[in-house]
Amino acid sequence: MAYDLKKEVNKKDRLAGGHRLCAGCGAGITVRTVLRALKEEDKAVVGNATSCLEVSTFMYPYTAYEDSYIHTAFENAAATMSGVEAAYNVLKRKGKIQDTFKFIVFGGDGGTYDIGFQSLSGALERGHDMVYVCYDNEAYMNTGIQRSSSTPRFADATTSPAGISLPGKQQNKKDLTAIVAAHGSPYVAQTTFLGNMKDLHEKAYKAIYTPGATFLNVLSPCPRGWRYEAENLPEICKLAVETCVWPMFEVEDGVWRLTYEPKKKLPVEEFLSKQGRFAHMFKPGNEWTIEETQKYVDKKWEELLYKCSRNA
Amino acid sequence: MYERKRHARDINEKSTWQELTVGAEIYEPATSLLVNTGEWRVNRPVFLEEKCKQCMLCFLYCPDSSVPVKDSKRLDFDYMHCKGCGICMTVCPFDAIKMVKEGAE
Amino acid sequence: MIRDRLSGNAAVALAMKQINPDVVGAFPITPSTEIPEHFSQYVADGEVGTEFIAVESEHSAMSTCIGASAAGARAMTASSSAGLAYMYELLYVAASMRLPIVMTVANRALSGPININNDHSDSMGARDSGWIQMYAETNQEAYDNLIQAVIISERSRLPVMCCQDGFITSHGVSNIELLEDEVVREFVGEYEPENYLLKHENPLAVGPYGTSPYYMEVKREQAQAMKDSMPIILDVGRKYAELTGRSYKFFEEYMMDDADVAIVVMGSSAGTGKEAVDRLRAEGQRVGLIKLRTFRPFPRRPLAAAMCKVKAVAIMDKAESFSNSGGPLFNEARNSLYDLPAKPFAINYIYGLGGRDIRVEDYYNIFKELYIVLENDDPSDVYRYVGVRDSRFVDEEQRMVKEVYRPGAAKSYGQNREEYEV
Amino acid sequence: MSGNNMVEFRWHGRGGQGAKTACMFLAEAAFNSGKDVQGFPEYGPERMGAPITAYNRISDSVCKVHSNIYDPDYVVVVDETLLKTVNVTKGIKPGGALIINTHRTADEIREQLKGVYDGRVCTVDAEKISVETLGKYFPNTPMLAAAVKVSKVIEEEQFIRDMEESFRNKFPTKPHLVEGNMNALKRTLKEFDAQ
Repeated sequence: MAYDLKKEVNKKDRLAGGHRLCAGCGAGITVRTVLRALKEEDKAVVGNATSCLEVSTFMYPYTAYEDSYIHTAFENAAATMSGVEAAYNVLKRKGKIQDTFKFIVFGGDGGTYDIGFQSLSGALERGHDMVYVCYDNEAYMNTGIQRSSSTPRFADATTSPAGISLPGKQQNKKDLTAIVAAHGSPYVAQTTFLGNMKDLHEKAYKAIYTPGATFLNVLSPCPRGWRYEAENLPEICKLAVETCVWPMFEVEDGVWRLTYEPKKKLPVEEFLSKQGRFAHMFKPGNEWTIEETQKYVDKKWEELLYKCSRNA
Repeated sequence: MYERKRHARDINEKSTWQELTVGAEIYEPATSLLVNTGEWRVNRPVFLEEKCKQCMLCFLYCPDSSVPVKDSKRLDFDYMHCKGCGICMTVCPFDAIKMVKEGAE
Repeated sequence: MIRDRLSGNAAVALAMKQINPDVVGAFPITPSTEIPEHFSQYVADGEVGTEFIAVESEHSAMSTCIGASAAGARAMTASSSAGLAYMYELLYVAASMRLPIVMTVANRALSGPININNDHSDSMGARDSGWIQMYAETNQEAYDNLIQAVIISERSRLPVMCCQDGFITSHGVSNIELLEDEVVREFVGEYEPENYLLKHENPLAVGPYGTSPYYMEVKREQAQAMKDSMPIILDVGRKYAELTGRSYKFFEEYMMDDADVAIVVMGSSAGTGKEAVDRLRAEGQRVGLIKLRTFRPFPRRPLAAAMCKVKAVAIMDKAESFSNSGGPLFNEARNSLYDLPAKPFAINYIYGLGGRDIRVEDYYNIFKELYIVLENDDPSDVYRYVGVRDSRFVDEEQRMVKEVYRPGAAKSYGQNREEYEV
Repeated sequence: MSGNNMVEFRWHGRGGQGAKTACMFLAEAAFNSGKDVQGFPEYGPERMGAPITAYNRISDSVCKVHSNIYDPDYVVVVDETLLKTVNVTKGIKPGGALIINTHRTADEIREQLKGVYDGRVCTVDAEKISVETLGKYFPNTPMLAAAVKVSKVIEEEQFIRDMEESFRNKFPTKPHLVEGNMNALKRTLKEFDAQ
């Protein structure tokens, strides 16, 4: 499936305008791009964990979706879609429906890394034919930027504030993509917005059309929570990738593969310095926090290179 | 018997409980298009067609699906839904989009 | 009609097999565990066309049922106690989405302390979640209610909880009359929702954010659905009676025609109460019993009508609500009596918590107390317990209240302000 | 308490000995003979080896009562060591009987229960019978047969026919167990003296 941008852009947008996401919200870009990877002839049911995305894209009586949509609660999006997928299988068997449906769940890091983790793990283990997409903006943005297990170490969040004795969050980010891969899911990938979206598009297509429970972790910047000017989103994403803070890779049937390798790995400051949530790290006396972050990013990057080399 | 409304366009904050859809369901697509989020805009993107090379990055990065495309060519902005975030301006390699204060010419 | 003997769980699982739902999502919990066990065997043996989802928790069990039901499938589940409690959040969601999910419950006490035996604290905790609730006295009723629930649920667009008493009927084997599979399949028919996620003609979006200008209207509409389910329940009961000869309404009146004193009770304990009524009637006492079947919708007016001639009534709660004002059934049943021109005395008895047995003798004692209330023309303390060891009055058997007259307020109660102070 | 023509049984055994199974078999057999029945164990978190109680109500009319049984017509004790720890004879009706699995004689049991219970005692050497017929210690089948013989709630010929059916259903793949259990059943009915 080659990525033919000229063709893709002619597809009808499956996420309509008029939703109430913040100006410049990364979630909107994630949803549009993932749904664009659907074949035009296929129908979809979009599932959603309670989140910014949910309260913004379906505020009665206004749905932003071209496709069917279901939201039930915060912690159970994967289980809810498991039921939809099971219904599809039986109704198809009974000949009650002819259309081909694809099942795509969107959850934030709160609904995916944290409160929805049990439900996600259960659905992955049962292997329902669906895609779970985490739009990861590294904190509970919907309720006002509280820390999540996805929030990186030292980030300033409203429940892990930078103070006189503590420089922001004390724990490192949970490596959810690796945890999902450990479930033995047939396709797991990590990505964000880069260049002409080829990487995200192709991963979304593979995730949607690989049978079984697949997973996409998409870094989706939040201008309000990360404290940068909304228009700088493309640069923030690029720096996350070029510093290896957010590596782009995929795990296909247990085979790990880098999908983008920076020509020259940039120092983490490049990424951190552009965001208010890390501002305190640049105050005199806090140099060690940047060193620690660099060490951790290097370690995780080496781990990833090792995993990928083993399959080469 | 009271008439139940079937379309989002007929449902508003004056609708009675008898008129709302059962279970707060909506059974038509993309009703959010009825909402004018263009009102949120402080800065407004201006499309300079002559500079545009149709690379489509503005279309791809728009969170509000406000860059209409026809036959692989982008058209002028959908100002009813564009919130003026400015991402299209920064992502454009050809300076084909400039941001101006809303209301300014 | 097939004559058989089954445990309540086996009967319910068999009813599920006969209904042959599209999706069952369930997680085992005592004492309802046998239901998913039996049902997954039906699946393994190819006796049903159901997608059985063995989820990782009750929370996910209800979530899968909601997803499946919204998608256009007939969805069912089973649970008890803590499992039901773990579902609470989603019970409200299912009801507000107006999804016809049917759940069979083997009632069990809630922790703590942890206890696996029967009382109604689990489903009573869910009484305001917007689900229709039906309670069964016997295995037969558990079976009959579940089959009717499918249609009641789909016609009213409300989820239905079919309760039976954990272990007492769920594990007790007794006689039962079963319908043939085809008869049940024809009775429940096919589920044909108007809109569903997988519909070809149009998409469906469910579970919106409801802003204040809409939320209250949505709730009012939901409240109407519960009112409107009353005639549906009666109609389905009538049709079921034509099929089986067993008729079902909101409650059963037992020897109520000329009853001076009566008992209102739900579930298996009603049978024990009927035995007490039989024996006291044989001694010439005019006693009766009302067995409530539907707690939601609560049949306020019919129940008041049924009690309009009695002089004193004991309302039995197999659940505490720690309200300082009696159990949930007491508060709703007594509320029904308020509209009567001649109100009977209404006394609450909390009984049977965590599997505490209630015997025919306990009912004798309760009737005795009702007569004393009439004699004294004084309800005294209306919030009472039966079958609890109480240092103030225990007899040698250490289980029954000896001192039947409860020293409480005098007749003057309510006439001077001080009476209210405590 | 029991209504007209109702016969009530209380079973005492230890978890794992099959007292509950025997109770369920009795319900099934009585059901097959056209009775209205109840068979229910008392449930708790007890595990293997702990004392357990199970109950039967058998009647020609509907069994309405859903409480436990406090004054049974018959008490069946599957494990005689329970005599020391559980008040098994509590509430036995006049004219009822204690049916107990033991090597000892009825007189020896009466001696042990002096002052506690002076009613009818029927003894069965269920261990001997089950070991000789099943090759293993499964006391529940002989005790079931004894319960039927003493109480006469079911006509014996029919009881034998029904149980063969029931055992076939319980052990579909183990015909030797069906045969062994049937031998245990018949032998108890033949040898056991209901006194």
